[in-house]
Amino acid sequence: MRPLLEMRGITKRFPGVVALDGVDFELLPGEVHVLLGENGAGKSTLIKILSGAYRPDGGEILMDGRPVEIRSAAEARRLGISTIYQEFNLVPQLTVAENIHLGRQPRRFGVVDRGAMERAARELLERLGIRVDPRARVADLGVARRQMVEIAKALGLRARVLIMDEPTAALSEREVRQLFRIVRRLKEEGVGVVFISHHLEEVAEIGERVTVLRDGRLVGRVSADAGRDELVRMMVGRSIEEQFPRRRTEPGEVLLEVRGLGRRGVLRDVSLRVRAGEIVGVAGLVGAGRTELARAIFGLDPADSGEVLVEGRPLEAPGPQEARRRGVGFVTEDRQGQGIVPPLSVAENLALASLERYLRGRVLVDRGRLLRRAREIVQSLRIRTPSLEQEIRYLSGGNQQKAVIGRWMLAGSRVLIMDEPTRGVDVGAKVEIYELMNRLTEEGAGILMISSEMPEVLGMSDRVLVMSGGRITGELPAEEATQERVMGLATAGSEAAVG
Amino acid sequence: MASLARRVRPRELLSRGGPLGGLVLLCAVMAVLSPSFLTVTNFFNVGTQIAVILILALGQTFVIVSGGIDLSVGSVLALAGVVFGWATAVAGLPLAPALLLGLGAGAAAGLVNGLLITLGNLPPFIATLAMLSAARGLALVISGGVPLSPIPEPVRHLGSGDLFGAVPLPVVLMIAMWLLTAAILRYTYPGRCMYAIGGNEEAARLSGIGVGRQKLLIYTLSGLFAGVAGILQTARLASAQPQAGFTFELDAIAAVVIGGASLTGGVGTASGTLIGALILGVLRNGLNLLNVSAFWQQVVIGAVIALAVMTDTLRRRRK
Amino acid sequence: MASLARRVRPRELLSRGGPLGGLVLLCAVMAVLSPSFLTVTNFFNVGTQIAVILILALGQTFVIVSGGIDLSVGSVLALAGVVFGWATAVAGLPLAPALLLGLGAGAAAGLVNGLLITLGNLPPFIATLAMLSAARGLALVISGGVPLSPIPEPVRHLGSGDLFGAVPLPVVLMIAMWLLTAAILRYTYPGRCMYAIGGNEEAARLSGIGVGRQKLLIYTLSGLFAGVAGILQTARLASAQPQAGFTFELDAIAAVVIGGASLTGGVGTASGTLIGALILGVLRNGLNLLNVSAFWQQVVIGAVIALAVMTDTLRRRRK
Amino acid sequence: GCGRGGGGGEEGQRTIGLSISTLNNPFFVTLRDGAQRAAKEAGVELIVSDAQNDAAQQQDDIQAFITQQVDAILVNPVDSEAVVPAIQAANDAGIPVIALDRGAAGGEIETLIASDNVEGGRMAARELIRLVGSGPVAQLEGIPGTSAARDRGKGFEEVIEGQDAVRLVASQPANFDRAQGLNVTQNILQAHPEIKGIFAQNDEMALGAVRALGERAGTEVKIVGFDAIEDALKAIRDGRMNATIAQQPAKMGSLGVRNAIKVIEGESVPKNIPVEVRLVTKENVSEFLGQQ
Ligand SMILES: Nc1ncnc2c1ncn2[C@@H]1O[C@H](COP(=O)(O)OP(=O)(O)OP(=O)(O)O)[C@@H](O)[C@H]1O
Ligand SMILES: Nc1ncnc2c1ncn2[C@@H]1O[C@H](COP(=O)(O)OP(=O)(O)OP(=O)(O)O)[C@@H](O)[C@H]1O
Ligand SMILES: [Mg+2]
Ligand SMILES: [Mg+2]
Repeated sequence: MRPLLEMRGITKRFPGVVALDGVDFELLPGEVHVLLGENGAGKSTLIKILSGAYRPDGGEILMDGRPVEIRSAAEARRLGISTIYQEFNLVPQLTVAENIHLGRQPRRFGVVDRGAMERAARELLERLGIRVDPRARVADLGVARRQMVEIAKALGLRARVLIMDEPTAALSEREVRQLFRIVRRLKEEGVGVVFISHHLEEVAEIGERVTVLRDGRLVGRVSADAGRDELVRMMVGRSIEEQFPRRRTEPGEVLLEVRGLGRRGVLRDVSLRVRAGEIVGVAGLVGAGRTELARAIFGLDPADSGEVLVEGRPLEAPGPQEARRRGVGFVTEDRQGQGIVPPLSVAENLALASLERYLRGRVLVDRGRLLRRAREIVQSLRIRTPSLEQEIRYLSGGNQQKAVIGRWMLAGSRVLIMDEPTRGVDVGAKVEIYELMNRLTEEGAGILMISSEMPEVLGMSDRVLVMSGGRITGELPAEEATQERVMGLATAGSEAAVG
Repeated sequence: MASLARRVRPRELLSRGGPLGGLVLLCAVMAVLSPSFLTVTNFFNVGTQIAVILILALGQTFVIVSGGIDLSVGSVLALAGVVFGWATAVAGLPLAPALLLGLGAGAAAGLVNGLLITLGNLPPFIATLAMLSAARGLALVISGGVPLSPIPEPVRHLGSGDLFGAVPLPVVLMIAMWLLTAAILRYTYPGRCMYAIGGNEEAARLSGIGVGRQKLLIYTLSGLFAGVAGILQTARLASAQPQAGFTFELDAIAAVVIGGASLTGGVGTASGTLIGALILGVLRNGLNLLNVSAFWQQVVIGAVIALAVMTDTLRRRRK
Repeated sequence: MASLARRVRPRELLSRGGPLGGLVLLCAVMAVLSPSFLTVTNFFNVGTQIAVILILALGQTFVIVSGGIDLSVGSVLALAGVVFGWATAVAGLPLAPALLLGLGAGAAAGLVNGLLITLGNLPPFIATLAMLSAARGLALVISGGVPLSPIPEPVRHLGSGDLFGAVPLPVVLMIAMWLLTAAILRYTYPGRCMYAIGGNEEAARLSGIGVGRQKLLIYTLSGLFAGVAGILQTARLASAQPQAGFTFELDAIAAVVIGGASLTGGVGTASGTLIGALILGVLRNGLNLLNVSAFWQQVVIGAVIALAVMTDTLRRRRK
Repeated sequence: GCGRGGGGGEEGQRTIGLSISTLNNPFFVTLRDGAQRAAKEAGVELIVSDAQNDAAQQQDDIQAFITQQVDAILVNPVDSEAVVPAIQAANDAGIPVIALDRGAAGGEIETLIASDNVEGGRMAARELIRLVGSGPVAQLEGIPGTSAARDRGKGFEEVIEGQDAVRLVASQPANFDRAQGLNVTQNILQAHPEIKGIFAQNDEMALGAVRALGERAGTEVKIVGFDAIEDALKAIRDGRMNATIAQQPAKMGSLGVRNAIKVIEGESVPKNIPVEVRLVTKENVSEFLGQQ
């Protein structure tokens, strides 16, 4: 079969980094070709060259055997290449329908036909089984729903080549199933799919072949059923023995206690405790209210009822400042919007929550001490960055995530609320983050971990809380938590709440 | 589509379309304080007085919605007026080509702004600041620093005539431009692109929108609107003045922002801009009616602008 | 820390710190065209001439780095000057309390801006636009619309005296304020918060930074700097004028933006602002030396601003 | 430099610097033209700079003259007091300074060539009273805080307050701008439709008032302006305005240059050279028309 698409000797340099170094890639019609690699390996860069976002410094691209130049996103579209980007490319102020049709709104006599646009969007969303109102503003949607809109936007194009850069990172089990059903249907229609994911179990399930990148170079190409261990070895250059290396510690005193927290329309009577040395997982479907819970605990959204206690004392003036001072940290799920400060350096981003801890006198920041600590964190988290002074926006997604976690370590938080802590993080780094969580709990910290990744919840939690419709519908000790029981609790009554 | 329009409009006016609450409050206070305020003639007075600023502000709305800023509108107004005045009063051209030249000068200045921003890669603030200076200079050079007249009767009529013996023509023109702006923003492809570019330029680009071309169009439109405002100003004053529109850019931007648009882009409506211009216009009109002393006027204007917009923000927050 | 500072500074100056290339080019051209340009006295002339604008622009840098804008600086300059002038010339207070009152008026105006933005929830553009009008009005009211004098000799000396018989005092003050600004931005907690808030306000808030309190501080600082500029302007003119600083806000913002700061926040340096102010100052000085006609000056200023910034953008892109 | 390049060859050519407050106003353009004409006749070089109504800019302009070592400086101050340090600097450099139109509060000035704005305001008031007879009138003020606005307003109000037939019922700022003159007049008429006359502190605003009044301008409502700019003179000729105060800016400019040459050549000049203020009405308007 002739490849639908070929890339030969692609090279791309950024200031201080060679992101891609002579990489070859090919895609057959009807194939799902998985791109694997650690954070910063160059996967997104490669596909951005395909989608017209970047111009390569060297190499060539062929479609149907003919060389093509992809100078802009519009050109990529004309060639039938459609992309789901890793970092969302939606316009928050516009509606879902308009985002889906962005740049190709249906027009009648030069006038945008909103009716037709909304009908088409509604049809598309229904066909994909996505429950989002086409007239909702994207700004009002949570991360998961945005991801689904992004998917709908790409699928609306009827492309020959579909690129998916970590489409499952923000989705929970059910949405992933739904997405895979769609991908299989596209495959049958002869669409070639480039699929990027850090979830290795998805590789064999959906993919045909796997291309592995490391440090911008091609490591090799294998069949998708090569097995997890083999793939990991190719990606990280060593084998990773244990995927979820949770080391239990004896729980100590209660660090975080939530009593009857309620917030109209989103949370109902939520109570929980996190002890020192404990990881408490929070599972649930998209829209279960987990993020809302985290925000309410951290004092970002005012609660209507209930209270939050840290080390036995209630938070007096709920809000991030008080929470931080009391040793509570919050790693948000929306890394771009609420996590990183794009124009600032890695060091500055790491220091963001601890500036007050590194003061000389009352106002001078002791940059020396701060930078030494920041360097330690960068090393211990293995954040890949050319220097501490690199602007964080140029780091790969996974490395940005590590920096955001590192921020709270630098701030010395004892209670960490982590909302999707390993979203978009590669296998190697994931294990490093898990090790980090182990280390933190061993040092007496308590972690509240919200995750849509079932294996992660089951593998890393000491206790699992399951949420549905803004309530905690059940609590399972680690030994009793199985996928079936968690899913059972997660779907209990969720229909009513999400509707 | 009709049903959609019905659904969207009142909501837009009330919540996104700007501080209607502030305007209503302001009008109520004025009506109580001055018996002359709530009359038909005064209503049209205010309309005539804001016409020029509103037309500038409507052009500015395109720019601000798309995440940019156009500081040059006041100067471009003067340039367009002077080019028109020169063409008709000095070069003796007939009306139509003179008008075309004037409007063309406005659009050309806007196009240059757009080129500086897209090809020259300048921030809009810098590009249009440069044009603010250059267009004013050109207006002075072309006019020799003096007002140009006579202005042909049809144009003078535009400044002082009325429709059905009641509605002043500047008000008619202003309403036409407002409807045009609303239609462009809401229903056309370039209009929707403005929101997309202002909301997330990268996303717009990656969605295949020709961002550069759209920006050229956006700034050209703003220049063209400034040209229309320049002709109208010339018509009202019956002479083309090189110093016309001095510091009008601030009023125009203020009208857009008071009307609820955000300088970070992606938000803003034609109705909001209208309300913003009305707040400024009613305020100045009212202060004149009340004969507030020159010094205190400025204090009051400042306080009322803050209050008018705050009313709205608070109202919206309470909801 | 020392090693870091050494590593950062030249890069900052060259690539982030603004269009140094444009400035160098501009100076080179001027030096060739006018023999009077490259002299020590002219160098200090330019310095004296930009001192007021630069001090305003430095205060503005805090605001712009934090993602805001302060339109009121020109009016606050006048207010501070007039309050000082009133205190010394009318109320007959001794120098120190009069100075404190003047600077205090500037800081208070800035604080009100901050309160309108944080508590009043107004966009910075609106809040400071309101202050632009109100502070000017207050300056007129306090002064009764007339320039206030005499200004005490020590202050007049600040405007016209020099250090070691060579360096004009306005230049000394300006350099001191520049160093202070650089230190605040680079080494202090509030300074680092400005970058964080401007870069991503939400992330800053979630990291436990008291965004509201910092904003109050930021606008108060800008007001205070405007106060210093007001005293200096009064010193230079030997009278406190209610009309002082009219439209200076545009120059101040322009200096910051020409210096490489972004109006979307998170980017900007004190050195960049200095370079921006120098470009504007050298340009005006040079045009005077060359005796370019008043009308054409504005055209040339526009063209050179665009070119100066473009030089830098192109150079950076090529790298 | 190129400004002096031409003069550099001819040894001994005089150079005079003229710092004008603003060229955004035809009045000062006329003043400059008068000065340029006189300079040409006398064969001296005249360097003009425009301070754009900015007192600080004017200091810079004068500083530039000093750097260029001109032989004399003509200054039309943006503000009387603000200009003092610059004049002192010129004094220090030994360059004689002559003030035009507006005086300086300090420093050494060879002579002040100016018309009296307060007297002009009084003259305008007397004419408006004569025209209106009795009834309410309004005033359009210039930019608050400027000396022209202050002095003209002072003279006008002084005379109006000294009698009972004509009352000043509204006085509002229109910032010396024609468009604002138009808007503010409309608004004043709204509140006081019975207005019989308007005094505008400059002709630009007066012409705005003319536009606002339409047919009623000059007939039902009398309009008195200030400055006697070309457009105002035409309006008076056509009966749409009734009077203005002529300041003879061209004369001011030429007197400035002539006296500067006298000073350079060591002749003495009087401390004050008054340029008479003249009332322009329909009767004598032809004298002024085209003269500029
Ligand atoms: N615009 C840019 N400027 C500078 N460096 C960049 C830029 N974009 C990416 N890089 C760098 O290029 C390398 C490859 O990044 P890329 O985003 O392709 O990684 P990735 O494989 O997609 O990682 P992840 O799994 O974390 O998404 C990284 O070192 C990254 O820091
Ligand atoms: N910004 C918002 N405005 C309005 N409603 C919201 C917003 N964010 C979330 N919601 C709604 O609140 C409910 C809870 O959403 P939340 O994001 O907390 O769910 P979650 O369990 O964290 O799911 P996810 O996996 O998406 O993070 C959902 O019904 C969601 O639609
Ligand atoms: Mg990636
Ligand atoms: Mg969530």
